[in-house]
Amino acid sequence: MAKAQVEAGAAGHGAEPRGKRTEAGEATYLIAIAEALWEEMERDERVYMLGEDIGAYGGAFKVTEGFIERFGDGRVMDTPIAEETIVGMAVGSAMEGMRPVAEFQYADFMSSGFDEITTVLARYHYRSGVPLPVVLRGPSGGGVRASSFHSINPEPWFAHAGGIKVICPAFPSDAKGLLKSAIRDDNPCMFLEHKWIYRRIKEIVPEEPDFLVPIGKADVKREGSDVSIITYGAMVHKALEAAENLAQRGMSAEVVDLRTVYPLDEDTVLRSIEKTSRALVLSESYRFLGIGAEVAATIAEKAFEHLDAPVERLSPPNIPVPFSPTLEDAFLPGVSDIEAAVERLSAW
Amino acid sequence: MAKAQVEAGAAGHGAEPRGKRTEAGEATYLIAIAEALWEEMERDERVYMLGEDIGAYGGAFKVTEGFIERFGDGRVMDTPIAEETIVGMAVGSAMEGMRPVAEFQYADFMSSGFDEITTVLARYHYRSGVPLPVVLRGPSGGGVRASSFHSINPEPWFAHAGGIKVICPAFPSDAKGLLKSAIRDDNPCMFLEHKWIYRRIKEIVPEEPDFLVPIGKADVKREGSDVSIITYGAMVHKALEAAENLAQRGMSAEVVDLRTVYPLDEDTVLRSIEKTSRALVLSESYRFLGIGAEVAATIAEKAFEHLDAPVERLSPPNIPVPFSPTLEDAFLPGVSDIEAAVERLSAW
Amino acid sequence: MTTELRQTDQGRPLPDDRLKHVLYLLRLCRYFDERMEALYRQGRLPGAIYSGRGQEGTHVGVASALEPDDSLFPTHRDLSAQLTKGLDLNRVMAQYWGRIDGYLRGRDGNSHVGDWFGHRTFAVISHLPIAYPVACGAALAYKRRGDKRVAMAICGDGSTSNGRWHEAINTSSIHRLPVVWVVNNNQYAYSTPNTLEFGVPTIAERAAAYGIPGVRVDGANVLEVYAAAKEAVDRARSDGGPTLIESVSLRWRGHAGHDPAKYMPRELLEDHMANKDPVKNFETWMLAEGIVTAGDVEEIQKRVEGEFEAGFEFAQSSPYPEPGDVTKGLWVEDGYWTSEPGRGGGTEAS
Amino acid sequence: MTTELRQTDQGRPLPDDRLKHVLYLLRLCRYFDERMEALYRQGRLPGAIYSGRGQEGTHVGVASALEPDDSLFPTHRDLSAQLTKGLDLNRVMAQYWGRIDGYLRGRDGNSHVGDWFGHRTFAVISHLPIAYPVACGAALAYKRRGDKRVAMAICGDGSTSNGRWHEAINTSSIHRLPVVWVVNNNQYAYSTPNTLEFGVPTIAERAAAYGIPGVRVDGANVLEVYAAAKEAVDRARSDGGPTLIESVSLRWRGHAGHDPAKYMPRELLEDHMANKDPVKNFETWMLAEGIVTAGDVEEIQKRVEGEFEAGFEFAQSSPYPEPGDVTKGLWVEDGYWTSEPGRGGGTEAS
Ligand SMILES: Cc1ncc(C[n+]2csc(CCOP(=O)(O)OP(=O)(O)O)c2C)c(N)n1
Ligand SMILES: Cc1ncc(C[n+]2csc(CCOP(=O)(O)OP(=O)(O)O)c2C)c(N)n1
Ligand SMILES: [Mg+2]
Ligand SMILES: [Mg+2]
Repeated sequence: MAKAQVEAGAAGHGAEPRGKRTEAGEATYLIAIAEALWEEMERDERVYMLGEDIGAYGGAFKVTEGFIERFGDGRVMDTPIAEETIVGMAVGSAMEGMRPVAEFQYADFMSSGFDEITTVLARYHYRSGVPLPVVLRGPSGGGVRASSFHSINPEPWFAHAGGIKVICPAFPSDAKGLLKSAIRDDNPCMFLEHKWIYRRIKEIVPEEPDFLVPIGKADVKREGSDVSIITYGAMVHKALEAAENLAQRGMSAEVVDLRTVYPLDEDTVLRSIEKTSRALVLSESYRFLGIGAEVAATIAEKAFEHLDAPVERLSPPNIPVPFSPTLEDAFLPGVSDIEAAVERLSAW
Repeated sequence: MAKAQVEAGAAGHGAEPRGKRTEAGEATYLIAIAEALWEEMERDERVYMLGEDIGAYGGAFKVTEGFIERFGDGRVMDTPIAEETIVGMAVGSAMEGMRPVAEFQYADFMSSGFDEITTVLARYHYRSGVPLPVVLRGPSGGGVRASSFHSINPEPWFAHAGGIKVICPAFPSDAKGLLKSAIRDDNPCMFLEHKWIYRRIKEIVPEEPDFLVPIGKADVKREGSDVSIITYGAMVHKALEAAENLAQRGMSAEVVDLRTVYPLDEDTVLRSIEKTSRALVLSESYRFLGIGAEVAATIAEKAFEHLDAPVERLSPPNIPVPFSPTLEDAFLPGVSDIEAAVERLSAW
Repeated sequence: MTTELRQTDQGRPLPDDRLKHVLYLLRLCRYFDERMEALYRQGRLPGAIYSGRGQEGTHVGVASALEPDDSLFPTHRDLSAQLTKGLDLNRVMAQYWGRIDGYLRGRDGNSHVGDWFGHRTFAVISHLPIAYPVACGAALAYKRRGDKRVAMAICGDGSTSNGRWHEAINTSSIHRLPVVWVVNNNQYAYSTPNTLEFGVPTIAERAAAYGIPGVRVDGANVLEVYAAAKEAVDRARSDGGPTLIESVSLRWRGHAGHDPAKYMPRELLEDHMANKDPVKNFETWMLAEGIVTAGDVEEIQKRVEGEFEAGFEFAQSSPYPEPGDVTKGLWVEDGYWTSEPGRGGGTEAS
Repeated sequence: MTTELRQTDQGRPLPDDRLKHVLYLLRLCRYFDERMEALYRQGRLPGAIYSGRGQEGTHVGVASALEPDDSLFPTHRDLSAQLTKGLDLNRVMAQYWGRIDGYLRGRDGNSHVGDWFGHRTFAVISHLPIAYPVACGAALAYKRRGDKRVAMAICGDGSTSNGRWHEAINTSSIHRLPVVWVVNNNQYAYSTPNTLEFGVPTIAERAAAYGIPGVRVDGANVLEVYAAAKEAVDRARSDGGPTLIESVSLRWRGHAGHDPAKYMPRELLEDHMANKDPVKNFETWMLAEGIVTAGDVEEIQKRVEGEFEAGFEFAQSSPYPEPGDVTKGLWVEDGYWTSEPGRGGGTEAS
């Protein structure tokens, strides 16, 4: 089980240069991501980055601060506001043997590059055999009062595209190890960083240059016996908090962190259900055809005999993420919603 | 239960002018769609059409043949190859009180207008209260040897957008009544025509100008007692064929045609499961996060106590639709696959 | 297809009372911008701010050329244009604080505001420049119905690199739609300078690629901006088709409240603040022309400050939306937007 | 930034053997196009066909200017350019019939072909012009690595209305990428004429909006096309940045096999077929220059017909893909594309 700590302050927007770990050696999720990028850029000169304002400015969230000074504008490329072309350029350069990592200023703007992502990037290898080692990364998710166009969880759209691995880490170590794996992977990968986590969560993160976390493997972040909470991203932290509260009341919830939402690690999920016989599928993506739909359907299909209660889904309604605190709080699943759902399931 | 007949010949690409019913009064699915458009254009002058080659040419599938002669190029507007702008124009004109019906040459090219569809069209009313009576229509689906870029089932992407009703009719009458409802609806609607059905299926279609089929209501196309097959689009016809074959062998399958995939008619689905206790969810969209995932998850969540077997999903794998007949046949669920699945479920 | 830097029009293109209104708007937008930034820095303003300071000449100038029935499709940077179009400051400020009396009932924040039913402004969407094609559609409706109305869309220099910009202008040119395309060239897209956005000296000259007139104006001169916009609006209204207007200024502040804009050369900024201040320029002219006295200006400033205070109070005392309403109004048939909204209990700050 | 209609270059821009090869290619592409249409009409060819007839001057001309290492990003209409780049007719035809020996192993059909590892051609994707941005990326790789290589992308006139067209050209201009942008202006996009696609007389003049050279050439004259392409390729190769080439011709057939193209004025087509036939034009010139004799031409034609027959036979006798392989090769680690493919049983027609 990973050790994590929730910072008191809000995420804010201030700069925080790469590599600034705490004295104890802890790294935030953001720093862990910057480290992964830095190390892979050092390791393999085919790796380069492109995106809006990632150069001198260091990126909207300052993930790439300091990179252009070290690697130059040939490998840290500021692009125009042209997302279709950012993706297309990544693809074309990958076809010629480079290993692009494209930053989207917000994951929301991945919809502006949707056609190149789903029509070219996701399908090209299946049709023609040309490997496309492309990583698309960007900050996703809500909870930071950024409203509809800066809070999206686009993972269901891209997980349905077929040919792109979709990664949604919740912890700094996982983020670092998975991003390094994604950059080394010969297939297209989408790496969705959760902006609520960026500066809130820190932990001791491995420093070995070959520290990798495998893509497509879930991780049990807390063992439990009564109910399995299957989740990913920021919701992992909500689930862990709920599990802690539930433990005080004598209930034992297991928290499975998917880490990769596509391909899905069915084995780990099913093993957990075999143990607990009860599943709460928790996802920050909209309920209708959100990641939870696939997880719930898979459990229903493959763990039917083990289930002692219906598979329950907890996720936001199918509406744009609203701005006002009262609305966003009502929109997002909260810790108490999770506790209530676990209690309902336990009572079945 | 709807009466339908499968034509012998292939779909082909030849022109077939609007309104050409058979002597017995039967209309193909394509003719039924053309009738709906024509009648609504006649009824309400705010209704207009825009799209590529829909004017003098009559559209790639000849759905709008004859329209420009009757309604003029002010109401039948040929656009440049600019899908983002087709959608944007539809939105802007709807904001000013018009009722646009935009044709995509193939539903595949909806991904080229994805951002305007999901970011503007799907969210604008929730945020601002401005009604957007926009219909986006286009030919979807495979089985006609048209390969990856002319065979897509994009409904999961758009059903996950939240603010767009997504309609996938299987029969001429449903197509006509649902398209008329969509044009009269004050919300954005996506109307996905299945190109395999266009000229293959015909039936007697009502001629009353106010013949409407409600959006969001499923329809039981064949009653049965052993297993429910929940499906939509071209797969309805495969399911009916399978059900017929199964009946010969003494098995009774119920076929539920969703007709609208979002919002989902949970009541009709759940009623069917209550009756049969066994669910086969059949969908032409990719398995992973395809429409089947949502249907299966819903059944697992809300009909748990009624289930005597796991909810089984049958759908194509998450790969681009391949061209070669051997591959496309292996890709698409076939009648025998459906029969085998029903038999598996019955044996549980 | 003229592309020229217009000289300041020394005549009086508008009646004096309208000129005074322009001065009021410039002062209002400037004051609003400064005060909101101060509140943001004090941690008293939630969400984001996108300063339009230094670009008021562009925003007030172009929007002043529109009639009430004309529509405006702005971006995050263009709140001053929306205020010019007539939006109520109280409701705008209620939006910033996420309150139910905001134009979008708390569903969106900051300058992502709009008032379609009232002042015909499109509720801003972040994705750039996603409202350009939508403006085409409004213009199409006017043209088809023979309405003598015009749509105007604004976006920034950086947004011109995006495909939608090209598609919308191209389509408007083919169908000679009554639309005015404005580019607020404030020389930066976030941290990205013009040279990394396009490979030509000016944006206005790109109008030639669409067979429409293109004009480049000095955003520091609100009258020059207004004159160009008026000509374009008149042309569109009389079925003369679209126009592209590039108005050049500088973004005086960072991209958003959190950005110190260290990438911007100090001298450039200082030059603009000293010599290209659209508010000061216009005020000086108004005083020189004797249209206003120093006393009038003071009065205007007082009015502006009063309105800001009132707006602030209004926003603070407006309740939050009812949490239970969060799912309402996705569909028209929910009736949420045609009924009184639920007002969710107490306020935070007042 | 020249935009001019080039005169036929009466000199010999290529050695005779290469000129003969050009004639062979023109004849091959023409014959292929005619025979495939005939097979389609007889119901003997599955899927779709997109005729490039009448545009061989454009396709053979531009692709002849590329070196083997240069990359080509074509569309559905540009098979002749891919054949010029060197694709094997046998494997192309196996693709049309959905067989395992097609370049894409039966996974795609018709002209949606490509041979990246061999002849550096991008496997065509329908969405227009989706390969333009991808060509930017290949060119970026060349530039970053200092490779003296060039990327060339082709699309049609109608595709220039799309946002991707603008984005890609704009980006290539900013970064002076070694890329050549070709527009095959065959005067129609499906049924849509130029006048409904853009509001300017020529596409080449739009190059000015990107600060790059634009040139308009006569697609009926393969040498003129070649000369313009060669100049552009050389410029790109020597770090001179991108060029836009508009090559004007006419689409002689319908958009695809099913389209009788009734919307096209008869006289326009007749004029082009009589006077602007790029194959006939070049052949006449070759005969007049004495580079080939009538006998040589006959021999070329024989060779072409023989190759077509052989391709047809090859395609018919190539097996279908193994149905069980349908899910393989989505991921690189499947190893499907680096191993021998399963060959699924008997053939249909032979
Ligand atoms: C499609 C898209 N990509 C990225 C962004 C993120 N973004 C917000 S504002 C901005 C810069 C915009 O520059 P410009 O168009 O010049 O407008 P300005 O902010 O200078 O007024 C960027 C990149 C966006 N809003 N939309
Ligand atoms: C984004 C997109 N929209 C629509 C289509 C459907 N479509 C295929 S070819 C074509 C016409 C293309 O015209 P043009 O670019 O002139 O090329 P041509 O076929 O004349 O060579 C259209 C609209 C498409 N392929 N891609
Ligand atoms: Mg700017
Ligand atoms: Mg064309």
